[in-house]
Amino acid sequence: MDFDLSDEQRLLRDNVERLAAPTEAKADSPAWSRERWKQFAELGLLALPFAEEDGGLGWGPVETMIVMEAFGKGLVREPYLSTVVIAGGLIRHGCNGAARKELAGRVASGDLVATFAHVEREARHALADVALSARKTNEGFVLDGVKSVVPHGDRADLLFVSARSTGERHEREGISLFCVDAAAKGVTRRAYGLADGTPGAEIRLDNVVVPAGAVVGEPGRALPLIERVTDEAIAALCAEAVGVMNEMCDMTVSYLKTRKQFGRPIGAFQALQHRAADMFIALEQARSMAVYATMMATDPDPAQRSTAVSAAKVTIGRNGRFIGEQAVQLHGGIGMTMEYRLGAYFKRMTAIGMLFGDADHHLRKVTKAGGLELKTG
Amino acid sequence: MDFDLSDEQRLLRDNVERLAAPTEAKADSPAWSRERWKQFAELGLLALPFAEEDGGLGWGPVETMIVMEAFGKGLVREPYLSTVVIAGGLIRHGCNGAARKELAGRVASGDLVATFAHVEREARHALADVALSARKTNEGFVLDGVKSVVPHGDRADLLFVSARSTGERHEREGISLFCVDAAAKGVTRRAYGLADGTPGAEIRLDNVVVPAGAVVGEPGRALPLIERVTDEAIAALCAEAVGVMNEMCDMTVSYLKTRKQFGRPIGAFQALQHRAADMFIALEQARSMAVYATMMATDPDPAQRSTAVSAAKVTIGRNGRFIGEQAVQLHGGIGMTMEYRLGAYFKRMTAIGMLFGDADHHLRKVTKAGGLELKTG
Amino acid sequence: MDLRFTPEEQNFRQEVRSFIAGNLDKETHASMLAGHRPSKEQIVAWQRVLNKKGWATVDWPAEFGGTGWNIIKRHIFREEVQAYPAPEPLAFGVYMVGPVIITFGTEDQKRKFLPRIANLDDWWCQGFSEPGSGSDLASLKAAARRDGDHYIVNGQKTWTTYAQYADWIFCLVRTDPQASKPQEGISFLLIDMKSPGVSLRPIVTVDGGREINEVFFDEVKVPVDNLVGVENRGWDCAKFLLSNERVNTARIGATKERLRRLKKLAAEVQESGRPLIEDQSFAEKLADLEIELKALEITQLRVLANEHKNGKGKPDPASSVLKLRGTELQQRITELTLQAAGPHGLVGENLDAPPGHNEDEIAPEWMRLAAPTYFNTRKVTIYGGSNEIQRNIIAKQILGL
Amino acid sequence: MDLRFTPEEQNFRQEVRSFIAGNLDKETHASMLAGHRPSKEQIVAWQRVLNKKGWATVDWPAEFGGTGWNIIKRHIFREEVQAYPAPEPLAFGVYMVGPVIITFGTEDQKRKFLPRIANLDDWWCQGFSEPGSGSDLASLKAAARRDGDHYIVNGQKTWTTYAQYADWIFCLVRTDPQASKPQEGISFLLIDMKSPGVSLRPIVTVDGGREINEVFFDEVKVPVDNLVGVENRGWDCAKFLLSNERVNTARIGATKERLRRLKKLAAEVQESGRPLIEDQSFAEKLADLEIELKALEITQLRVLANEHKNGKGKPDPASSVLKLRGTELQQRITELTLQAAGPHGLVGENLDAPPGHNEDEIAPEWMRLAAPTYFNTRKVTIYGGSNEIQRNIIAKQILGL
Repeated sequence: MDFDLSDEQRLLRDNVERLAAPTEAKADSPAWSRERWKQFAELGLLALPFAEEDGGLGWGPVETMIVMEAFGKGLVREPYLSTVVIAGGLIRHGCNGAARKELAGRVASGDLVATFAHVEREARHALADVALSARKTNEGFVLDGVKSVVPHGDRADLLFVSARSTGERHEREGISLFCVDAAAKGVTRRAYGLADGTPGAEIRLDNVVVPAGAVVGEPGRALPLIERVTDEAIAALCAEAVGVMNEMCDMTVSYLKTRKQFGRPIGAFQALQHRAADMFIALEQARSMAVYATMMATDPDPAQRSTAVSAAKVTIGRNGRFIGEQAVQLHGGIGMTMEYRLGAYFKRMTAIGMLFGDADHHLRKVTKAGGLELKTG
Repeated sequence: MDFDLSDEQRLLRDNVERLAAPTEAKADSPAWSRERWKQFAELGLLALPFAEEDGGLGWGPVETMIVMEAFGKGLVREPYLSTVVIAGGLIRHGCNGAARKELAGRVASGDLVATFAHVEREARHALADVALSARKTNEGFVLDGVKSVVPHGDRADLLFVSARSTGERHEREGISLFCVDAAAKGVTRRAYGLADGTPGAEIRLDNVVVPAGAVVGEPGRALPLIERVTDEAIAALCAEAVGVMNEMCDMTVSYLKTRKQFGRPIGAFQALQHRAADMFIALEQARSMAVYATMMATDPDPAQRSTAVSAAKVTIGRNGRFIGEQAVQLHGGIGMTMEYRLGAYFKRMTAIGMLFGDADHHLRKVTKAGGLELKTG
Repeated sequence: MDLRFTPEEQNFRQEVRSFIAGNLDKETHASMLAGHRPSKEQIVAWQRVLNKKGWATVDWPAEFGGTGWNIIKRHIFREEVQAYPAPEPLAFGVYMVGPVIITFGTEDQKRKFLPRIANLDDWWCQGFSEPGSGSDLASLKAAARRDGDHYIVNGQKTWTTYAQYADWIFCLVRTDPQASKPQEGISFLLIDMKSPGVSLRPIVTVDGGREINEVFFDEVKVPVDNLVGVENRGWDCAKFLLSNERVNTARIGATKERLRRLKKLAAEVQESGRPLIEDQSFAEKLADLEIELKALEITQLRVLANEHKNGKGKPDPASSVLKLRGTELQQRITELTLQAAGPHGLVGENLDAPPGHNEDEIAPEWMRLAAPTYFNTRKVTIYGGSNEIQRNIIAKQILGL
Repeated sequence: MDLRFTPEEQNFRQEVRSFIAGNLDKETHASMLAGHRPSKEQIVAWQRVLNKKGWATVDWPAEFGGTGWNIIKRHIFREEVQAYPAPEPLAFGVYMVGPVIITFGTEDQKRKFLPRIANLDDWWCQGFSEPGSGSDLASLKAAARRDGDHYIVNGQKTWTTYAQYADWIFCLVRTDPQASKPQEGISFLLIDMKSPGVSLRPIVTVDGGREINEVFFDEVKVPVDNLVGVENRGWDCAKFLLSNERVNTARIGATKERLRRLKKLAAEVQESGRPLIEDQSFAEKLADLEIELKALEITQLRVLANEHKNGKGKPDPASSVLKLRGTELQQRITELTLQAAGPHGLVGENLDAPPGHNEDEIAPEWMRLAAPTYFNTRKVTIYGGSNEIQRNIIAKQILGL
């Protein structure tokens, strides 16, 4: 066991933090730029998780954690999670041979923005609840249905779409995963801003024809792949959350030191000091669980992996809400305004809490799994 | 709607508060005295809920609330709840004619201490979980089994014993209620102090023969009666709890004003002020729910009555625990000692929280009932 | 002591409910049910309906247009309006400046302003907070100097709700900078928003809505007749007003309505084929809220009964309990509503978007409003004296710490 | 960064576990499993077993009998002892006064005391708190005046755990009443409990147990050789000791063991024919605790790793997080255990009752111990610097407020 970063990891962290440093300007503009995306590519960030044989850096979850935490601190809006972590994960674990290498290369170069279109209108957080239909034809499949709340679905070039090729809604078997060109005939998308200002879209597939080669992984058996990548995504999201919480705590502490009421900095009031202490505790506990999720996201046992990641999401969801709400409360009115950057962080934290299932959803998962291992060691 | 006490009620409150005023001595000695019990009788407290035709005062739940709150403040250990509220309730709602009048008279005079022996070893909080057997004979019944955690079961003269005359454990039907002389052949009891220092006992009935006339209410259909009286008991317990919480809050506030650390009273520290404010809020909310339980405990609709009383027990259980724990915490070490009276209140509050089901048990009940009515009015 | 509503009280409740049902504009009702704030026009129209009936200012003394109802009836009336839901009479006029004018104002002020407040001919807004004076209200800097028959006002107010609609603003201004205590040099002034030198800057809140504003005063001339009460004694008016506000911010009727709606929605939303409300953990959270709300409702009745007994104008510090718990429950419901919305709660929307607009196919309106409403409702524990300030009040004024 | 235990670490864990299993007295183990505190005799016997193996003082520097294990191994060792559960080495000696003597003491003191601490030949207790000095430790009044080769000590200490067993007490005493700051006139003295003038008064706690005492000093002669560190600089020793204590009071291994046991009990206890653990709400509370505990475990490893990196003797203020959350979790488990006990949790019992005595038929031992353990565990958020003091430390030393 070893908590130290290697020299390489330290360098990575410093570089990313510099690139992602929060600026006043950024909090106001939720848009992201292809320009900065190219900078990420130049730094190698977009190649980070891919195997060296596929042209990547072959780095692992710890490096992803480092990047995501810095992105959280800087409120980075670029589609890193969607494209590199999630689509990247589907590519790494789902695609074979030449296809994998080709897609990895296009992501790494910054040419390809990809996202995962999975959530459906009625599904809530249940990953197996897939109704979008995949009808088999001689040449391949015809996809028909609607996906919603697709992060960065507005501008993504490539969509990974989950669909039901056999079986009933809710069944674990019968889900297939497809790689679909966003410009394909029959794909329409309706862009809107998500609650935290990041871009999203509803994506409609009207009899979209895809070749047999568009299937990712095993047809009808995509759920384990989806679960695996979702767990990796949650671990990365936990790291982003820690960055967001960290920044909110820092903002709050410095506001407490500068804002004066009743003739002294409000940070001199003990009740507010204790609140700040509770925020700090919540942050440290969240940080520990993000580390835990990072460590467990690649665990070979899917049950252990999922339970651990869910446990982290519980902590992140709760502590993130606590820190966000208290940060707004301690700032008072100013914390409620668009002009001050705290609000954007608070909204991002709220969105993170909802993405891939809220704290209660994951607590239920942990409970159903019989809890966390209490064995020592 | 009217929150004012009548002149008579005010007089009652003043009298009982005087009689039950907490003294340093009392907190140390959990025992109760027949002497004080006689004083209660003289003041009419033991005749309070019985009908005038039965020699009682014909007073209602509001008067019981007044008495119980004062008893809570004074940490009264006499068996008022067991004898007057619970046994009294079984007598009032379960016994007929001459038997009712006779028992009411004996309770009112202070000659008879009675209690309800209901809980069994495996039953936890489920009222219908009765296994103690009542075997029908030509002359009456033979009772066989064990009741445990019987409050004041050590010295009670008369026992109301629930037993199963037909059906299986857990079934609502088949439960009968018996009036059993504690001195009857085959009754043995083992006295012990409950966790809060009040007396309790395990009571064993080995083939205890009772006449047919010992049945209270309808044979095999005693559960609704038991539920009704239990709800009345919970309402009374809620009032006692308010008295206990009130006293803990008062003790804590005055400790905060007198205890000095860092050169000033610890009540000058804002974090502790806010804690005390939260205790006050918890107390006021609990007081409101005790009033609500009092109002609803005699509601003719059993479902509404039970749900409302359970809701009150949830609040009492949670807020009582919060106030008790914080009172100990704010007192520091001294709050942990037997020498200081806070500890006895804290323990009583803990016991109240457990009696008749804890907060979670009652929250589950409210939830299963579909919640509280949200209709206005 | 009898805690049941009397048959007369129950009849009265029915009467109020029927009146609202028969007179409230359907569109207003539908829009509020969906979770939208009523628009200016909707608020004005409804208050005029109420005023015509004599119900716009039920808490005022009968001589000024109050109904003379006792405390219980007034409670029932307010609860019914909130729970229907219908717009409430504009608080800044009816609950804030109106009672201040009645209690501290001159006969002229009463004649001039009260009927127009009741009929919402004048839209009022509140000029208390300043950028440097939030919780520490008495440190305010906006100043008025006497110049003949006028005060000349300079300074800035902030967090002014609906200033963009307002005809008048009531302000705390410093009239004696030399006063020995900061509370002592403050006066309570009524200022016409059309006066030269008054300007606004909107503040957009995190939910994307435009509710609040900064208000600037640059050499604004205010007739001395617009002083309420005694010069330099405006703090008395402020304390009186703030204590009223605490009772109002509990909004128990409105919370009941939101909770009832949430319960209904949670029965409709499904996860893996099972309604959300059948999840024990979620159902227990709802039951918990209902219990807390019941406790607060009775606490409110107790506070009101107490105020009634102790006579008017004597603010009960226990009203801080109502403000604290009431606002916490409001927030809690928005959190659970957001949770109920699930992933589609991410389909955020501007709270000021017109109701029922065409995003409906992406997600139902209530889901789209869940996140912005959650964001917006963070304000309730901040304004009207933050909940930290309320805890100070309880500790100091009730517990004597 | 690699957060997995290495195979070597896992082997080490096995080695520790096997050693405990093979050497711990069965009766001691059974009694602790049931929820009893180990007796004096059990603690002494086990620490001597550990000492023989060289494991009584694993955190001490190797030259004084430490094992030289790295931070991870020491963590594993402590966790295994707590989780088995086995008695821990007596904290007052091994974790408190021992490290103080090692860091601040003379060669003579080290030679004289350390081996006897390791072997528990001397039972130590702690003389810090006084009736008037709890959170405000520096206001202590017990005084020592110099008289030739001796100090003469007068005053009173309180909350002294197990003073009734103690051979020695380490005390903070005031040696310079004229010092400009209260912290500056304090010294750290070692006092033989058999010295004339030392007397005890037991304090019975709410759980009915006798753990703590008042200790009185009446003209007690203490050789100046028993001063640790510099006269009037005892505060340095105290700060050093308190910071160590914060890390120790987290007791994560022990909490794991209690939680694992509670889970087992909740699977056995039934209500209406259904095991308690199948109640979603109770099961979620357990899962919640497990998650909190996991987070704290990793936080503890991070704090330890950090201390390791920054060098010893530099207390990490983040240890306050461990104390705070660790003690809160300990309390939470006793609450849930009491809840699991149900009505039979009312069958209270004195915590010091002998294990397995004959009340078994009334209710199982764990149910009888549930209430007194809940009562007793209230102490953990009070002692070792109350949790309010820990929040002050975080706010001031970490956040700079």
